[in-house]
Amino acid sequence: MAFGVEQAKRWMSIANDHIQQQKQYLTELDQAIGDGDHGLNMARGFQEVVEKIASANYEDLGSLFKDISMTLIAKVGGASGPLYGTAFLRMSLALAGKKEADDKELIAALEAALDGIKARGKANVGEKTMVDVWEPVMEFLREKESLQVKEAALLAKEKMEHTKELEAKKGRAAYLGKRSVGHIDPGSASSHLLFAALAEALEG
Amino acid sequence: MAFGVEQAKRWMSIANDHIQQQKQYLTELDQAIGDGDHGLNMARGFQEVVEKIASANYEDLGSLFKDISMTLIAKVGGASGPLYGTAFLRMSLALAGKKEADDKELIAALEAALDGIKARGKANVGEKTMVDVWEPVMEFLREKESLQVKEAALLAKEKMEHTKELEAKKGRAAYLGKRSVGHIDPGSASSHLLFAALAEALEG
Amino acid sequence: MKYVSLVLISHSEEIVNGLKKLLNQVQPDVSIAVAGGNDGEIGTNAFRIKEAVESVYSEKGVVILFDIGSALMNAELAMEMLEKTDHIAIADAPLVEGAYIAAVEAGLGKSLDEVVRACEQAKQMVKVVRSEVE
Amino acid sequence: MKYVSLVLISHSEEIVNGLKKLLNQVQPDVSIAVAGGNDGEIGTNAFRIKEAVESVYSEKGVVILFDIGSALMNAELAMEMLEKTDHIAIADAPLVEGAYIAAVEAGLGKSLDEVVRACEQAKQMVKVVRSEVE
Ligand SMILES: Nc1ncnc2c1ncn2[C@@H]1O[C@H](COP(=O)(O)OP(=O)(O)O)[C@@H](O)[C@H]1O
Ligand SMILES: Nc1ncnc2c1ncn2[C@@H]1O[C@H](COP(=O)(O)OP(=O)(O)O)[C@@H](O)[C@H]1O
Ligand SMILES: [Mg+2]
Ligand SMILES: [Mg+2]
Ligand SMILES: [Mg+2]
Ligand SMILES: [Mg+2]
Repeated sequence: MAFGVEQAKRWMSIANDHIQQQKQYLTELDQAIGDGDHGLNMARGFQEVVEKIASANYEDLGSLFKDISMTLIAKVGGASGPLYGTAFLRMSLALAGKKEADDKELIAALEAALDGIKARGKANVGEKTMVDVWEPVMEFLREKESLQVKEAALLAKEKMEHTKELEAKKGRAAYLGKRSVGHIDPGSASSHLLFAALAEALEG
Repeated sequence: MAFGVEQAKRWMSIANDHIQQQKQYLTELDQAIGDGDHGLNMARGFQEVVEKIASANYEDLGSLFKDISMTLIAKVGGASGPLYGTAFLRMSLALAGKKEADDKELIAALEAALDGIKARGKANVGEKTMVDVWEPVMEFLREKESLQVKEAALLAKEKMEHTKELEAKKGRAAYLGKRSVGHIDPGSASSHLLFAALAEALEG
Repeated sequence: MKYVSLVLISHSEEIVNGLKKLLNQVQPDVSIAVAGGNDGEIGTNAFRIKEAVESVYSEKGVVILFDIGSALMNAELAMEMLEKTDHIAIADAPLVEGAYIAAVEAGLGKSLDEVVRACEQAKQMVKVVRSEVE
Repeated sequence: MKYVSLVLISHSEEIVNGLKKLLNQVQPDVSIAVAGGNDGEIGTNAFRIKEAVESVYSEKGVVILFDIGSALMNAELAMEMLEKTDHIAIADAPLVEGAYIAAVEAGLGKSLDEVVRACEQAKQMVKVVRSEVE
């Protein structure tokens, strides 16, 4: 399966559609255990992303993901800004100079994205953050060595739902301690939307 | 020596004259070891005090000093606001119902004022605050049992100058630690002006 | 009232106005009053503090947080001017970080004592985790 | 530059604007830059933090103070985007209280390390002395 600039743009475009649709949902999740802006943050950031990349021509995947990263860093505002911003920045480094990425290369780039999220937020699995979606999904893809994106998206959904049972140890929700249990982590929900969009972009 | 409403008003009026004249000086002292507003704070507060009490008729010293206190609390803004505000509030309680105060009564009222300053600021002698003027002056008056205001004013001046050698342990200047040594404490300077004005009001 | 209320005192009106907005976003249900500045200038004012406390007072409790030294003197003076002070506590906590925790805890329905204790622990909070090279 | 500079980061523009005014009154000679909010909303922005640091940078040093968690992530991201980071430190200190001490210490001509150490001790500071009945 070839992943080039066109596929990447489609990924972002579908992700943005999902995020705009789920804006209220993401906000409600964040109202329960955060400050209620995650929907807004993501909607603002990804709207800018698709506008920014729509018209531009990209020679390689690296420069496309660089633009995505910079736009998110500039526009998102919340914790998810530097986190997703760093994720896409690491992807852009991993894909620099590449017009297309094969399965292995894209998986490596997504792996770099996860490393970026962990470096930025210093969170580990089990701390009720987006890492609780990214880490098991990447483990799965790493093992498969092929882009089984549909399965990855399903796993992302499952892991997102699993965050409900966790007590937050990082981010704003950590202030709630045990009272954060019983709620889905907003960043895990938006991460699930990103993996779902990737599946649609590549399968569609 | 009778101390009635007229004398008290004269005290405030002379004090205000001194403060307006020394506004720049008080500010410079505060610039060196604080935030540079003591001249402004005192000038604003005492200007309001004289305006407030000038036109009003007071049945007793208590109500006059109550007005002085409330005006300072409302207008001064800095630490000196609640400190002098509390001092005059305690005086007003000590002089409640009295049309005139004899030496002993006025000394007791000033003693109450010092207690108020100490209760409010929790400072002791040697910590480079207005207490370093008030406490020795009150010790002197307590011992004399008569209002030797000229001598009290001279002592206030001496004690004010002595604050130069002290290291601040209370108030903003305390943040400077040893670097506060070598500067006169602004609140000690304004306290000296109050005692000097009292001497003039009663001797003149 | 269901929740403990907050009073935020600062020498700067902007600081407490901004802080209030930040907390409202996190906890819209907790009542927050501010007393910042003095007559538009840098400073604090006991009467304004008193009014702020009265405006959010309930028997559930009020936590007062302040920025620096002389604000405390005016807060204590305000306390002496208030009629009821049973359910009012001045917290020994950093203004912004303490208020954040206080708002969260208050929003969980915690008691006055619990809110005070929690926000006073803001001091122990490690803000920057230093693992590797710094 | 003679003095260590300060960069103040908050989710609220008002908080850091007010804080800067408060510190300028105490230490007019210390350079202070702010990065508050994101596009006028509550949030932080790594690019604005980067610009703030650059605007007051000198080899004497820059101390960065921030309010809550995600501001730190953006501060660290800004650090990675900066060319020179040798003389820049992020302080583990309460924003308002730490910045006050940092401004005083910087104004005394202290080194970057000394300023950082001093303002990190803001945590140990007792704000409310509890002697008698509370
Ligand atoms: N330290 C961290 N590491 C990983 N993810 C984090 C961290 N802190 C927060 N997050 C993620 O960010 C999400 C919140 O994003 P958002 O609401 O946009 O930011 P903010 O909390 O600053 O308002 C959380 O649900 C969580 O998934
Ligand atoms: N805790 C205290 N006890 C007694 N006096 C104090 C205390 N703190 C400050 N002061 C006095 O107040 C003076 C400063 O007043 P001012 O400049 O008006 O207030 P601020 O420091 O709030 O700007 C100091 O010079 C000192 O004499
Ligand atoms: Mg949020
Ligand atoms: Mg937010
Ligand atoms: Mg002052
Ligand atoms: Mg002042």
